[in-house]
Amino acid sequence: MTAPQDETVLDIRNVTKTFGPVTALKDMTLSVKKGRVHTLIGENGAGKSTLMKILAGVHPQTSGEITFKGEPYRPKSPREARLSGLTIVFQELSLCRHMTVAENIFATHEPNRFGFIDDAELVRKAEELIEELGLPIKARAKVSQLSIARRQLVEIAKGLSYPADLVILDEPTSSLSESEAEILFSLIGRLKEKGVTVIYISHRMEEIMRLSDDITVIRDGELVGTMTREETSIDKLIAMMVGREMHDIYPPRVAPKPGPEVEPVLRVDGLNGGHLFHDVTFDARPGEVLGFFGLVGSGRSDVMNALFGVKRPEGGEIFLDGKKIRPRSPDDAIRQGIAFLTENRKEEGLVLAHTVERNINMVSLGEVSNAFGFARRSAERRAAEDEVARLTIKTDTIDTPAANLSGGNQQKIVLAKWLRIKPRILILDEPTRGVDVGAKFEIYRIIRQLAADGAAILMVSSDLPEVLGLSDRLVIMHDKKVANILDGEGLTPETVMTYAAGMQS
Amino acid sequence: MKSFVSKFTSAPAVREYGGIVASLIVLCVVFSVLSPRFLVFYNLLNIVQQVSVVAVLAFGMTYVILLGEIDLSVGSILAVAGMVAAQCFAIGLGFWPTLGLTLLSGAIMGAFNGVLAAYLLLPSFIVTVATMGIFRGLVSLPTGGLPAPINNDAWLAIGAENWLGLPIIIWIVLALFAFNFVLLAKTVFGRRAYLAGGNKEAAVYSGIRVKRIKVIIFTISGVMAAVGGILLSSRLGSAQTNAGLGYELDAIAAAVLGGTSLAGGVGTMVGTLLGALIIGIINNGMSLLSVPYFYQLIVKGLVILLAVWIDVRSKTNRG
Amino acid sequence: MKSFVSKFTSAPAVREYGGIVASLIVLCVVFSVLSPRFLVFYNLLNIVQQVSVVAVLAFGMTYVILLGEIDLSVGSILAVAGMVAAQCFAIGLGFWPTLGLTLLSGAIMGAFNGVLAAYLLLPSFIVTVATMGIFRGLVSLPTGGLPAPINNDAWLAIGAENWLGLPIIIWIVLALFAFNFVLLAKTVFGRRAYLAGGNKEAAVYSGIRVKRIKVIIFTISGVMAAVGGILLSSRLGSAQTNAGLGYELDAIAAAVLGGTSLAGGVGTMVGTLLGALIIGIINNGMSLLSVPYFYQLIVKGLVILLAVWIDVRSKTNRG
Amino acid sequence: SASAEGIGASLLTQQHPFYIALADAMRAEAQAEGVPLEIKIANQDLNKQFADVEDFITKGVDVLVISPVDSTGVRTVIGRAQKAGIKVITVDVPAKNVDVTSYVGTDNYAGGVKAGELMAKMIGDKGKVAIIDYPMVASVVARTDGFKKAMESHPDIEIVAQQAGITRSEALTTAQNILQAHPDLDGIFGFGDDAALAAASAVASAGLEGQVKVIGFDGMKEARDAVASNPVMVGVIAQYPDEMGKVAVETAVKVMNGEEVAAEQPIEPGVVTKDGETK
Ligand SMILES: Nc1ncnc2c1ncn2[C@@H]1O[C@H](COP(=O)(O)OP(=O)(O)OP(=O)(O)O)[C@@H](O)[C@H]1O
Ligand SMILES: Nc1ncnc2c1ncn2[C@@H]1O[C@H](COP(=O)(O)OP(=O)(O)OP(=O)(O)O)[C@@H](O)[C@H]1O
Ligand SMILES: [Mg+2]
Ligand SMILES: [Mg+2]
Repeated sequence: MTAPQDETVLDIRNVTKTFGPVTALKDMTLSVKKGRVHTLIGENGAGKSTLMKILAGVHPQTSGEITFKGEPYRPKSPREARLSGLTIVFQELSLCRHMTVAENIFATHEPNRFGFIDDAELVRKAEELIEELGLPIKARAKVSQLSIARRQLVEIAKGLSYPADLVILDEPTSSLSESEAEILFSLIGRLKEKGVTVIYISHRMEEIMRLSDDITVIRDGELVGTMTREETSIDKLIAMMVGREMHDIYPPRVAPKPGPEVEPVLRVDGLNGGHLFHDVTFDARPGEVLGFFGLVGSGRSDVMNALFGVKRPEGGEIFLDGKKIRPRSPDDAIRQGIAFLTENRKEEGLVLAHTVERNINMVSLGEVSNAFGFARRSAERRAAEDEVARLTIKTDTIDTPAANLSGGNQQKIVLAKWLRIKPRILILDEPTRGVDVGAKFEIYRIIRQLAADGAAILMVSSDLPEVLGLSDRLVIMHDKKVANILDGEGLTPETVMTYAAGMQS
Repeated sequence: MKSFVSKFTSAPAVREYGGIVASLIVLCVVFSVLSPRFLVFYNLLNIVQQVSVVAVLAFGMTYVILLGEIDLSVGSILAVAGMVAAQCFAIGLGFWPTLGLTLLSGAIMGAFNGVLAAYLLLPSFIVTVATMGIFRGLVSLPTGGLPAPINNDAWLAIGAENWLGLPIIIWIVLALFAFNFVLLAKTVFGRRAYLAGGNKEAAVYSGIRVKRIKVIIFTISGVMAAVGGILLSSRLGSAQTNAGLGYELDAIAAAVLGGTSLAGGVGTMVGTLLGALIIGIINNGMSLLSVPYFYQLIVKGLVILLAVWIDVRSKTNRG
Repeated sequence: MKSFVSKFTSAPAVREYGGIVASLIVLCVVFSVLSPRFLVFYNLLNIVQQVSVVAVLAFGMTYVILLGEIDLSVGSILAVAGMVAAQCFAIGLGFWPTLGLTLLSGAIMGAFNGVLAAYLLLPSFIVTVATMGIFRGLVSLPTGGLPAPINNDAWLAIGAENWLGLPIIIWIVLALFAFNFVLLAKTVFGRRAYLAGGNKEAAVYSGIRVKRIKVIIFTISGVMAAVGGILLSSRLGSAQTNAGLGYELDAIAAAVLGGTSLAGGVGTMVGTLLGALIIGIINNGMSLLSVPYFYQLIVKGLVILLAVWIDVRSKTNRG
Repeated sequence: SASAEGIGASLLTQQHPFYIALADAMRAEAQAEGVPLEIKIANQDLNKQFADVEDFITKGVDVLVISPVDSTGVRTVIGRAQKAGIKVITVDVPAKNVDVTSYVGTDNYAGGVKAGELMAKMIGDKGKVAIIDYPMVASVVARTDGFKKAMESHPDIEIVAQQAGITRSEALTTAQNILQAHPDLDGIFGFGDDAALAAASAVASAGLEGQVKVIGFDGMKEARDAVASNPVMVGVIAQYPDEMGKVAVETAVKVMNGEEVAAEQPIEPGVVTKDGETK
């Protein structure tokens, strides 16, 4: 059924990659066997994506040899890599927003005759592929209208639309909830059956243990070791990754959970967002972590956007400390003490071309300037350095452009910028997207600490273990409505999933 | 009735061009009321002919803007192309060789822009501001700044004669419109241009050869500018060294009025044609009404503002 | 020695401006060798004075481009401001009221652009192409297109007299440079402008009032253009209706040569000043060398290409 | 002065045949006289003209020949040149509010009057005429003023349109639109050769050859040829840039040699019709 177990399809020998003074990969050696799922894990900035980009022809390696299907391999462009039979789903989404799903999927191999595109055929093929993959997206939808999760699905469809011998998936599930991830897992299973090799990158330990045949751990650009799944365990992997033992990744509570007697700081009553969400009612108490769970497209992000004044709700009321508020803009919401880490860090979170320091101080410029509006250089730098240390952001210096950081470290910058303003209500939409286990623990600890200091935390996440591990109470959304609000203690994944899937009301 | 209207206004074409078509109609109505001579067949032909050069430049500009770039040198390329034609005739070449060399000169100048922008990574604004000057200097070299007369009858016929009842110029504009429309909307090349303009990085990562596309697109823009030079020189019967001065702004304005986004990734040939027509109609209408020159400048500006405003509003209202 | 050089070339200032400073030095050396009159104190003052108007416009343009926008109307605003001054003097106002009204006129025109771009969501290219025409029409209304003389002695002194051994114009340019440098590089407002230009959406989500910033920035650009109008009208002793025609391109070119990115988010006042100096030096040097007019156009274009190429290369080589 | 840098000339434009002919004549005369001459082009931008003159001052020329972009505006820089010991001669366009050594130029107002009289004669003293003008240039304004002044003495002629048409292609569009708006037009006066030639082609393509007469101004070769061969083009007011350039340089040489020169040296425009040229 599968190919012989020991046939090596990809052989990476002593590959080193430097970006100016930064060494992203050091003497990396790795061999991938045909027809197997080979997972790479490592902390944020370990060099996983860099290695994949070398394979995909985005960057050339500084030194070292690669052999692919028995031939020396050094692609000069992504095009060449694709033509050699390698396809990649990039970690950072790379779709054209103005174009439709179908056009994006077939960006480089549109059905055509003498160069003329057959649009009907294009849509048909895209629908066929979407259908085959079982994805909840419409072929004719414009990408700009899709949520991040759906865009990730499009990205996957695009990557899998080429016939390839080697498929690279760089954190494909980072913003997917379990049910969508399930679709991907079965796809990977089918690829394996066809003898296709998969390189898989993820920070989610459970899925890694489920999917992988072989696992390679990378730390600081260097190989730590490769083993088969059978030889290892989550705890062992984490220890290899972060260099120390970690037992519980959900840190203990610092303060007791606020009971129902505590006056809510935020009350949302019958909020209505047109076709985006209806009749959303919940409240949040100071000191509480209020989780939001739902399937992709259940309306969670749109509710948060409304609270933050991005899109004005069509009906319903929002109360802050019992006083009615109508946030007109993010600026307005921020002044009321609301902070919002969005799910789309690249478009809504970061100024990629600007330095780490500028990004961290983006919201809190008032704090690092004097009364006359002049920026205080030393205060700016100190603030940035503090955050880099606190969140263990891996960066060369604080003057490095955010674009040069790894995905997980970029996510930490966005979190850092909101932590600077000490919000009363902190909305987190997929806060640990692409963040490694060690850093997740750190972020969870900070969330707990903020709550203990009296903030209310609204945490939207598609990572069910995370939601269950952290929430004091849990709002479950289904089909643009609140399906139920449950106490966080003692919840099972099964209960939550039944509500989220709308099977119980 | 109501359902018909709502069906009509929700059709994709209306959604896309509703605003600009509305502006166009408003303009036509206003000018027809103010001047009985506006809505006369002969005058409508006039408008199309008068706007033909800008329209052709704007076709080329549409690709360039779509790619998130800009080409300020088209006015100068146009002038050089006219001068190339005049010099070809002066040394005794016939119609077809002259036509070929003229178009080739446009292609070379456009490709020069494209190579500098794509392979030397220079910003296209600076490249084309520089070549705008360089080409404008070149055009004056053969005659020392004097206009060069063109006496080839076939050439002059382009700008003066009719074919099947319509001026040849109009046929040329229509043919180029059809060509560019198909190239942009229906071919693989066009699709790649949209992708490269919408998200350059994504296009590169997907294996699209963005640099090549950039060179091709600047070359197309150069060729279109050369066609503009052919039309203008045949209309005027001579190659002027200051031909096409400032036309780049009209061409860009036509494309942007027609909905092409300077950020790249968005735009259509239909929109550009409509944008060019708006500019032509404003100029012609005010001229028919004998609006004094300075007031023409003011009114033209205000009408352009109004037209984009209607367009932007009609787009944002629908979400 | 070697370590000194490598230390020097890795300093942030060199990394940022090395390319353009290199171009500047090359140009100066070439012109000094070719013309003994180039590196003369009086001539250097000449260069700064000649480039002063473009430099001042370019200061304003830097903010605009930084925001990812463009302002094509600065040349026309400059002309209107000059005419406002001439008319103020004509009705008998004194120096200070005239100065105030002139600057105010620039601020109003700039704010008009800004409001249309920010609140009506019209693309700034189209807005300022339109207002370029509108303002150019307005400037001609008081005199019917003819220039208006200015006879106020204090006003004329700005363009003609010295202070502490340097022409007043140069002091003004230096003062404006210092002001804009500080505003952009050292204040919260400047930080916000960079952020808004670097990623508008992220800026909005971070509570930055991008629309307000846009209006302020277009207003600054308008005021800078008005200052340009003051300098020019005082230098020329009259308000010309075609004053500043085409200066917008020089101003944009100066900013872009100085490293400001038309995509927004990147740029500095120091770079813009250097860019303006390059343009001034090219013009002055060729004029001293008696290069014939058409060749000047060509050489200027080539030199600009060379200068950006050196700059781009020096930037990509380091990473 | 003794530095013998010769003559510096700052001309309005290089985009116009008149100025090209003027520049050529100046060069030829300078060569004949054996004096250095350098010509700079202001491109109709007073600021550029200022910069050019400043560069001449830096170089230390003996005589400045200038065709001002703006008659009044140019006075300060002329003053600056004179303060530096440079003698100034204006050519084609006079300078106001400042005394120069000499002015050599066409009387544009008189030319405009001549054009008006010629138009009246050609269309039989009655009918509708239009003007294509360039309202930002003082010398052109003088021409159209002269033309309109002449029309005052012909009450049966009505000026139905006056519109700008600066380049040849703009003038073509303007002429087409004027003809569209006034199909019963009898004559068009173009402020320059380009405007007139463009008007003539517009008349031809509108099929109004028998009806509309066109008169131009400048009288460069292309326009003279058109007067000879094209029935629509009935006349052109001729300027004599070659003579103007020659006189200007001659005057400059005299000034350098310390000779006296006349303060005004007007060059009377001529009238070219199908019957020949009258001065
Ligand atoms: N273009 C670049 N310029 C400079 N440094 C870079 C560049 N790209 C990556 N790096 C650096 O290389 C290192 C490895 O980054 P990489 O993206 O490979 O990490 P990763 O393992 O994929 O992390 P994550 O889990 O966060 O995605 C990081 O320190 C990063 O800052
Ligand atoms: N069926 C759909 N088709 C197209 N776009 C949709 C659909 N449902 C939602 N969207 C768009 O996707 C964006 C985010 O959706 P929403 O907030 O509903 O998702 P969510 O519950 O946050 O889930 P996730 O963020 O995990 O995708 C919104 O802008 C919304 O308009
Ligand atoms: Mg990565
Ligand atoms: Mg979401």
